[in-house]
Amino acid sequence: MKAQPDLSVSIGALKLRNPVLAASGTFGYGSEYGRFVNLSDFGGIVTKTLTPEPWPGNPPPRAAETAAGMLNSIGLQNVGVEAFVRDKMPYLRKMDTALIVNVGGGPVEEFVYVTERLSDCEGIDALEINMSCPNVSGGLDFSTDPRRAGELVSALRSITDLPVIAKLTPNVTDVGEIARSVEDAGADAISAINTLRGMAVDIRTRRPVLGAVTGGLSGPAIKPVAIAAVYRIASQVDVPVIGIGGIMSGEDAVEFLVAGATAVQVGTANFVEPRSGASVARELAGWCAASDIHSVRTLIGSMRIPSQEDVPCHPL
Amino acid sequence: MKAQPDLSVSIGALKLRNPVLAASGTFGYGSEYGRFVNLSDFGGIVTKTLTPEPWPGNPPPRAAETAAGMLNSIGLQNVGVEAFVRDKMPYLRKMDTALIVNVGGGPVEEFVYVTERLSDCEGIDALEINMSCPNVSGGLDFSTDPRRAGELVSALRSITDLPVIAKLTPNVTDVGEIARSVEDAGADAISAINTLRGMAVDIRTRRPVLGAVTGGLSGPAIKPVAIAAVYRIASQVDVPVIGIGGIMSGEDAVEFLVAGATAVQVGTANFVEPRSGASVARELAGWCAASDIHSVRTLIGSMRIPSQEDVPCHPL
Amino acid sequence: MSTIPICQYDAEILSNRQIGPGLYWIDLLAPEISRHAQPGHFVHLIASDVSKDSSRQTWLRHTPLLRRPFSIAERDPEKGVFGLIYRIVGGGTEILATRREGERVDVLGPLGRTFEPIRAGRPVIMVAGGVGVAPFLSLAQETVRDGRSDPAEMTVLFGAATAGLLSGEEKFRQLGVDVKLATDDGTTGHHGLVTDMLERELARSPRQCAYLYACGPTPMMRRCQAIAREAGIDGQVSLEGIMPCGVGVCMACVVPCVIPGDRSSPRRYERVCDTGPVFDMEEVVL
Amino acid sequence: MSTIPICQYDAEILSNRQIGPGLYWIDLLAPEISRHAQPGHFVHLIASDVSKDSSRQTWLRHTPLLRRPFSIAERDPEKGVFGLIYRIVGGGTEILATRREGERVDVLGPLGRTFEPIRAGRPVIMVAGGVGVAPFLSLAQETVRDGRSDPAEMTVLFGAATAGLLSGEEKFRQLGVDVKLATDDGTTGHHGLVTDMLERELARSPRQCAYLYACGPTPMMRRCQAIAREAGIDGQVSLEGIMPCGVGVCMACVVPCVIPGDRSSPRRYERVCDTGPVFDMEEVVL
Ligand SMILES: Cc1cc2nc3c(=O)[nH]c(=O)nc-3n(C[C@H](O)[C@H](O)[C@H](O)COP(=O)(O)OP(=O)(O)OC[C@H]3O[C@@H](n4cnc5c(N)ncnc54)[C@H](O)[C@@H]3O)c2cc1C
Ligand SMILES: Cc1cc2nc3c(=O)[nH]c(=O)nc-3n(C[C@H](O)[C@H](O)[C@H](O)COP(=O)(O)OP(=O)(O)OC[C@H]3O[C@@H](n4cnc5c(N)ncnc54)[C@H](O)[C@@H]3O)c2cc1C
Ligand SMILES: Cc1cc2nc3c(=O)[nH]c(=O)nc-3n(C[C@H](O)[C@H](O)[C@H](O)COP(=O)(O)O)c2cc1C
Ligand SMILES: Cc1cc2nc3c(=O)[nH]c(=O)nc-3n(C[C@H](O)[C@H](O)[C@H](O)COP(=O)(O)O)c2cc1C
Ligand code: FES
Ligand code: FES
Repeated sequence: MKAQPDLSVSIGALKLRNPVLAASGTFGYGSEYGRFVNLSDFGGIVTKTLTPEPWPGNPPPRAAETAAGMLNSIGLQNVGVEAFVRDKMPYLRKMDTALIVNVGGGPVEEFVYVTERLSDCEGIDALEINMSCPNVSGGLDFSTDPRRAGELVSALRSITDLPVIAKLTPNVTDVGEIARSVEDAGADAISAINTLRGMAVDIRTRRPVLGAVTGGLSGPAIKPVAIAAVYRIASQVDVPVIGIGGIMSGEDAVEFLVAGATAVQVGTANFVEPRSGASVARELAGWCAASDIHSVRTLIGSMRIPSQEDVPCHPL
Repeated sequence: MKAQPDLSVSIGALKLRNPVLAASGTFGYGSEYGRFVNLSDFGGIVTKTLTPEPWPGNPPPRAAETAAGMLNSIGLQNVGVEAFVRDKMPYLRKMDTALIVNVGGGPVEEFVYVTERLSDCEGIDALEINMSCPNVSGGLDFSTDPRRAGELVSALRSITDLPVIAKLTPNVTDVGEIARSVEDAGADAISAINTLRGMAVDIRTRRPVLGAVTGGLSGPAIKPVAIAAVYRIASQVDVPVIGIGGIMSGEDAVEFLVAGATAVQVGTANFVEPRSGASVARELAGWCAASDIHSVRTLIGSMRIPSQEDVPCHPL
Repeated sequence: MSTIPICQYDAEILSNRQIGPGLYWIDLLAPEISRHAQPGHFVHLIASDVSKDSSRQTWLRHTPLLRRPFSIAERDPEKGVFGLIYRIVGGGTEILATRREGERVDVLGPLGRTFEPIRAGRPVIMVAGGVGVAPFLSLAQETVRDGRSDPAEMTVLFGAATAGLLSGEEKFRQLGVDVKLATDDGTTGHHGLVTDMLERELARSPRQCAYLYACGPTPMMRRCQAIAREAGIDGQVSLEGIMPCGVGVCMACVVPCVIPGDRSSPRRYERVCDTGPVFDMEEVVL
Repeated sequence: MSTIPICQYDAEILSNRQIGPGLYWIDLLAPEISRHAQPGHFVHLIASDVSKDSSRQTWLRHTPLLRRPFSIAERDPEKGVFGLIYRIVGGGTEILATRREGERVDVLGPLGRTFEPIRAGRPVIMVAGGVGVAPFLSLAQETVRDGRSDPAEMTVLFGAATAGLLSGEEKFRQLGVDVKLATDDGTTGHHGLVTDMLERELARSPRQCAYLYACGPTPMMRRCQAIAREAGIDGQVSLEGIMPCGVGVCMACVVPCVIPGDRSSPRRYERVCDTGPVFDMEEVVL
């Protein structure tokens, strides 16, 4: 029998049992799926974006199914950082897996407020900064403008000892530029991607399907876009990249690792298969074993580009 | 029996029998599908992007299937404008449908060269400018920088009497900004979207699946992104918008029209169903008839956003 | 959040048959779900065949992508079986209708908040529109089975577009529950809206209804709210909502709610899958 | 571009059966395609059920999205039938294998450039790897049917991973064509590569081969090129390529080509679907 492959990876100071995390907004505050899913199957869990105050979110409908994907316009409905610390942390603290808390807000001060409140709080392993939620006005600005993205990360970097992970949007001309800027500002890692800007129209009523008109596209449909973004970011920065977008299987996870990711997050797939974390990690282990790979770390960024043939192709 | 709905639309001076066009690069030079598809079922046909000289394109593999979509990295392999005029135009001229010729190139001078050569050529109804091919180096620049996009369109607008349609990429922070700029520069219409930047990795060989590493994503997977882009562009400009991205059915076409498109192009669907032009137009007519719509023109931009309830939702 | 355990089952299809135009009944073997389910619970299932011994890519097995929610219409805890009634409206339900006996369906449940039980001496009316009848089949069956109330104290008002869509009706009669039918096209029963029937019913014998349940299209439920308010009757509605997760994590399925009785109180968005699908009639803004 | 008309058929499945491990044979009723097909032609088909009388959204019927190319392995122009041999490698072929007799498959064809015909007095060897045998079943069948050449002047060298994958072999024997087998695992025939067998064959009786055909995995065909070049024999290879359109419009399926005999001539990209799939052996750079 082959030895179990070593699945552990590090995101800076943060050690993960395996590289499969649950993505923010798709796993609530852990306890919901915790009722019937073994959370320790995950390398870690990223909780729903928190704002300083409870936030009502967008008008419904907030979701629509699309070809191999879904649109959502939740608009960051969340309990607010106080209720989170009071009501959700006791459960999350007992959970046997890494806890990454996702931080959001409108102006920089709100991010700062949430970050400060969480930095005091025992049991949190890292913060992920949602600079890219397309569903709140202004939310996009931070990760579409390299300067502002850098400013936000600097502001947070200086007030917490926790690892700071910047989560980027794909809805930009060059995600590599934003990545360089947040790395320079001190981000310990980069998560990519958040959802793609998308929309659907109900042709019967001639109304937008989503109450908020536009929303974010996720699921298998966006995987090729996510892989391209991860590859681009990994080519531009030295900090670890966490790949997100359309992952449903262990092979999908391998694809992200080979393209340059150090870990991955599973989002929409949780809705389809609440045990996706477990199955992706298990399939990843199985694939490594079958491919004689002793540590997933050897996969990271291992893509080889074949040299183009010496004789280029001439015009017809 | 109900009267046949009126499917005709105008893109500026260009009158179309119906709003369903074949998208550039997915319908060759007309003659290939013309062997067994009735071209007059289409409102018009957009031919493969032409460059001044024959162009060899990218190394294979050039395509890969993805969830509800495909990646391609053709890299504009084409016969060049001379051979096009000599060998392809005689066939195209006899075709009973509108002919839109797609123009490409590297530097502005190449676009100018192709445009001048085509402006002399009888039988062409409009030019579509591919400012957005993600598969040739530099190709993206024209439609990611509003200033350069405007310059290119101005240069071409001044040397031809044909309607000039600017085809935009979705791989930008704000496609609305580019749209405004090409409208100001004199574009008669705007086509959107070209493919999304994407990539896939063969995990067995750890090589990129495409010879060119990255490629463009098309098909039903990208429809929500395309609808959002069309809606955004239509809100920013007055010229007609031609919607493209993932259209497979008459209902998809209606969705684009309601979101603000005056016409649509069918791309990847041609590969799946070579008679997509006919079937989309037929289904569009059927849908209009069933919905008591006498002219498709009444659909254009007819989306209504319901007013948000007076009492906004308060925090929990 | 209910304390009933959520199970995920690879449930065997015991039967899957057409019972009306575009209308189907499916029986699934899932002992734990069937043991715990209460009237009002729903399940979240994968319509397509997702068996793992397949060389199809994971995403390809999962087309369409999301689970589909259906109310439990009947259960037999002894046999470990529960039944659903479903109408073909799109791709998911059409694929479900092609699934055969012996195949397996991935099903998650029981989910959601359940109905206020029916109690003896408190007569109720259940207003059902179309497949909205499903949870009332459960409610009537369980109530009679437990002997909690006399079948004579339950009235079902069941409306649909046409007679063929009133399937399920006979099950109430078997339980001794009175059913009054309404169809939009007049093919059977009252020719018109089921809510008109409700108004007539309340006008005729107001004492016959101490509590009102409603499940069906939104306009129907909105009308039921108004009628109940006017008549001063309490009640519950069972709502639908687009449900990516079905278990309260994604926040997609929300409905605006107010403090019951205070319609001008600040609204908050509540999850249909978790706080609902059953809500107090006066709590939700439809 | 061939002048044979391209047809699109909603072809009835006459039979679809397993003939080896993960290996299937399907017979399709499509009179016009079967009438016009020549050895080397392929068809482009939709694996999933796309019947229009369905409420599934168009994109959902088309999952996976693209057509799948398969070489015609046999045809009966009288009955209007042609047969394909296919191996399950992913989602498309797996779905095809679930399709049943009487159902319909949307098929486009015949497509591509065909083989140089076999002529009497010019003995040939066909080197087949795995399902690469398909076009040679056609080639041998048509040649014998037309009486263009003596079966004794044809030799098939047929290699696969294991004996079970050599299905089709018996059809050559029925035609009187000599087949020599090779398996990677030695379960039958020569234990090793089919190209080693080719070398041995040419060394033993060089006059027995005036023309060489090859179809199979790229390394096999590359080796055949080298062997033919060394032996000074002309020939053809039938290639694969990722084929979105299959009819020459998308430019995806290209292979680099040189002027035959001049390997240092400038390369150009030729479409496998349209200029090929059959190429002169010395024309393509593999
Ligand atoms: C709590 C609950 C209980 C339900 N019980 C029943 C039942 O007992 N019988 C029955 O026939 N139907 C029931 N429905 C509705 C049923 O879920 C939808 O008809 C079904 O999901 C449609 O799927 P589709 O793929 O056929 O349609 P499509 O229109 O192709 O579905 C597209 C997407 O929209 C969602 N969707 C479409 N219609 C509805 C709807 N009415 N409610 C919620 N989501 C929808 C689908 O789940 C899917 O994500 C219930 C819905 C909810 C929320
Ligand atoms: C001209 C031609 C003739 C062929 N004849 C046969 C035959 O007679 N019998 C047979 O079993 N196979 C044949 N093939 C290969 C066959 O087309 C693929 O095995 C099949 O498309 C795989 O589809 P899938 O969905 O099962 O696999 P997946 O791997 O899921 O397919 C994903 C995508 O890659 C493409 N693809 C995967 N493998 C190949 C391949 N080897 N060649 C081309 N495209 C591929 C698919 O078409 C699809 O677009 C032929 C290919 C070509 C080009
Ligand atoms: C319903 C839903 C809610 C989400 N909410 C958040 C959120 O609150 N914060 C955040 O950073 N990302 C959020 N996301 C984005 C996901 O974390 C993830 O980046 C995206 O969905 C792509 O991954 P996937 O394709 O695996 O779903 C949400 C996604 C979905 C589908
Ligand atoms: C194989 C392929 C080749 C393409 N070539 C071109 C091209 O030469 N010029 C161009 O402007 N767009 C080209 N496109 C983009 C399409 O015209 C269209 O914008 C895009 O595919 C989105 O539409 P779809 O989802 O309907 O395919 C190509 C697309 C594909 C799939
Ligand atoms: S469906 Fe996800 S919260 Fe209700
Ligand atoms: S498959 Fe499109 S050109 Fe060959």
